[in-house]
Amino acid sequence: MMKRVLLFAAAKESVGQDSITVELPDTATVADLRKQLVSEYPVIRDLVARSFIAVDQQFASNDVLIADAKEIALIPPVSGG
Amino acid sequence: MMKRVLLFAAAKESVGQDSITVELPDTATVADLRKQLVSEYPVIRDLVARSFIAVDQQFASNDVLIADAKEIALIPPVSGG
Amino acid sequence: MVSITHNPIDTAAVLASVKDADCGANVLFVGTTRRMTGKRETTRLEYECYEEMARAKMMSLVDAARDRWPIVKTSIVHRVGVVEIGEASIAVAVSAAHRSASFDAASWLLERLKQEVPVWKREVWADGQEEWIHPQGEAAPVTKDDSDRDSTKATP
Amino acid sequence: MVSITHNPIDTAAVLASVKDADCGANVLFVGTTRRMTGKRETTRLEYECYEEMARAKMMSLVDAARDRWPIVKTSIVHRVGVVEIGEASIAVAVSAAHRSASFDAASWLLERLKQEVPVWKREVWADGQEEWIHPQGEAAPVTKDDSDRDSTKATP
Repeated sequence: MMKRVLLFAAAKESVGQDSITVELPDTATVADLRKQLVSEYPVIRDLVARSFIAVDQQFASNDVLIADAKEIALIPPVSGG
Repeated sequence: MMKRVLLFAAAKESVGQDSITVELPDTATVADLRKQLVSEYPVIRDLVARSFIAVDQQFASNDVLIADAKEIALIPPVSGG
Repeated sequence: MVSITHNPIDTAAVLASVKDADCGANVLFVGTTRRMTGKRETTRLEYECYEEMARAKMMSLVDAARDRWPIVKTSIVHRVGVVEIGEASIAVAVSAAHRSASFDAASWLLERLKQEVPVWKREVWADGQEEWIHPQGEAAPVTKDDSDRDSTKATP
Repeated sequence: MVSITHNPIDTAAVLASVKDADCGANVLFVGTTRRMTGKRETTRLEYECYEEMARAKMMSLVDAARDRWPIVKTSIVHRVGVVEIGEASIAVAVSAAHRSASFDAASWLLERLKQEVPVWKREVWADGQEEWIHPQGEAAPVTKDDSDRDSTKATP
């Protein structure tokens, strides 16, 4: 399956796009997504390690399956306020 | 000596005046002033027991001499804010 | 800025008075006349103060807060006279580089002000009763030596 | 009221939005762009957010605060885009009957917001450098089960 991942802040800047699309098996989890992101975009390796993955606007732990996800985002450490 | 004491809030209301003048020996302390106030104005007896005495706009403990005081006030428990 | 006023408090002006380019954290507290106390309804409050001493006490609280926290600017405005439901009787504003100092100092200033500054409120209840509020309990200690208590002294 | 805006924040309106006759204690926090960080000077900040999620997160923080404290009304407004020195990037207002709830809830909301709400700032320094700020250290835990850590997972 193809999954689009929204990028923000330093991740968006490093990749030069506001989203990227990765191909994953249908059984892929958040952990698999992280590995695929790092493998295809080594420039954000360190940032991915420090980021959360949001699935449908909820922070998702590594074991969550993403097949049904409508919207996935990479959430680097936040600095609002 | 004659000393004028400023009254506020319930003390002013109970006595019906915004100040009272009491006669005291020159060696009088804040404690002596308290006793004299209660003796002359029994209507504020309970309130005096719960009040501070301010001497020249500073809270004064019972042993302070009041001969040099320029301004004395009875400060019932405050409720500002 | 420390002041006592008979007029409505311009809370936006109080906040603006602590603005500083080196402060990222601005806290404004506004105390207003509350309608209900439990099931009892208030019609209005009336505040009175010992003005010179109240102003001096507020200034010394500001100095004390500046000694305790790295705050930059502080304003306290207390209104006296009639304060209707929803109107402000007090505004305290504090600015600092970081928010913990602003929050802690503002909260502490309110706490001390309510114990030490000679301002009193008269509660006018909707049931027709009226009373000066003189809280029982813990009062601010006058000196370190509290030993010679007697019945005519304030209970600390 | 929870909102994200590209325009300057009307802080007086944020305070007014929590006004309530049954609340005596109103706390407004305003976070502004600070000029100095230590000896380093900031020219401006630029904020970006994941808007739908940021709004949802802020609303859930407001709900959580209402569960923890007897607060009545709460507003959070976050500005995005360029925020110049002295301008507000965030305003949080809370009203309650009594001041401890207002202070505690406002302070807690800021704390959580800075850890959980997907908003990021880019610092534009006076020395010409520019950088997205992604704080190191403690991040909000995603789930109760943090056992399967690996190098591609956020360090909690």
